[in-house]
Amino acid sequence: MRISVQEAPFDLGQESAAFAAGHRDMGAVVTFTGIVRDLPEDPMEAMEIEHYPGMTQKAISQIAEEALARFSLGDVLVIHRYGRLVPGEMIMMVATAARHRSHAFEAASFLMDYLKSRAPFWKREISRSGVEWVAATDADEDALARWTPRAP
Amino acid sequence: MRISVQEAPFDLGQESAAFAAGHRDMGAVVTFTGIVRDLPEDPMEAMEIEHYPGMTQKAISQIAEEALARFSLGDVLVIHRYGRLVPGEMIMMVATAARHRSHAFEAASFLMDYLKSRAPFWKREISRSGVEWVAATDADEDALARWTPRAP
Amino acid sequence: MDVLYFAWVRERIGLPREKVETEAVTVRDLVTELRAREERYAAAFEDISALRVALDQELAEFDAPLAGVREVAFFPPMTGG
Amino acid sequence: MDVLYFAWVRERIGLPREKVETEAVTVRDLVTELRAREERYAAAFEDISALRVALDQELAEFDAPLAGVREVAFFPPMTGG
Repeated sequence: MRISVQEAPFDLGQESAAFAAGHRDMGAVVTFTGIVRDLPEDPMEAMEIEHYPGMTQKAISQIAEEALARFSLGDVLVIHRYGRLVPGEMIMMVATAARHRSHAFEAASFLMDYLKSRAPFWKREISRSGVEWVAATDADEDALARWTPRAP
Repeated sequence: MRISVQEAPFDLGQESAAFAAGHRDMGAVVTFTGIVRDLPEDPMEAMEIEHYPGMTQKAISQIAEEALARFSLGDVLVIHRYGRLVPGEMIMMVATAARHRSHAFEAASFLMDYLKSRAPFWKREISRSGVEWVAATDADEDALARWTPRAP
Repeated sequence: MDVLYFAWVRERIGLPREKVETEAVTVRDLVTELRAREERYAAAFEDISALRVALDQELAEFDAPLAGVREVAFFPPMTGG
Repeated sequence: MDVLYFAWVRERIGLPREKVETEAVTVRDLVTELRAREERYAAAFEDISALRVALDQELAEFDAPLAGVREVAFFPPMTGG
């Protein structure tokens, strides 16, 4: 399990290849990458991501541990950036390795749902007309409802 | 949409990075990679993948077109190898780009379920004790049942 | 018409493809003809529920008509991905 | 105890963290005290349902007790990923 909270960009290609190569005993590797959308009509000039330094690493580790406990996984990788990002830049990635594809898919989806609403990051969009905090959506909160509590 | 049926290895890192970089207008990129498991206790020496050359490209294209029609996707990539592979080698990958993560995840999962049971590939495992065709499982067939027909 | 065999169907029959002259109306009729040929065909087509068929490179049912079809392929359930 | 503010809570209050001396029993009591301080606190804590709280860097409920807590953080719902 590797968790990295960092300001610097990461190399998706290198990270994906290294993660998969490190898990030759697993048949399935899933990655998710979140990107600052670069839309021609979009007035957004940059995205700024604030986080809670003392809590971020710990919160993500808890989410990753929960994924390892829920699914049959070989490993988990989470990289999440903070600071100023321009459109087209990668915000974050997760990778999961499992013997069976359904576990790798579900675990990656689980990680994303929890990172979205339970990891202490806050995004704001900077455009010529001003600065606006990205609002959490009901859909993001609802996504967590899929993951019913595990049986004890 | 790019479909490649090839004997040569592919570079997961390069393919993932190029695919994501080519879709800066999409917020979410999911990849799945299938790997020949490399287990110390496994007597398998190699996996041989046979396919139906005249049909393979066409069948995968139809599956990819169906994914594009069902989900809100920016793009789809499928690479699938055939021939002789040794443990640890990558068999295939898919990548999906979408504005919303749920579409990218679902489309990648859909592609995998259909590639598994509807693309004309047949795997056999070669070990010291002999050669055995990999059997399709009920679970693979059942996985297709999740994808109910689209409303007309 | 061209008849193609893949995976263990190919192995049991002992060849990857052959030309077949037939008046069979459906795939099922063709299977009945082939099965009657020789033991190796009977072995390959023993359990039709374990087989899949493609007509001109599209998956089809065993009840599908053969009229106009140029290429028939028989194989076990696919194991891609 | 240290009280931290993030995102628009930080902006409304105008500072990222401060020391607070309090006898508040629960988070909710602390919010009531802060709200009474100044207009900018009242604005930040206007709608508690739009806020989240962490006690010693763990998410908590507004009814949670503050006994033994060294760090309280207030922020809007997270938008990671």
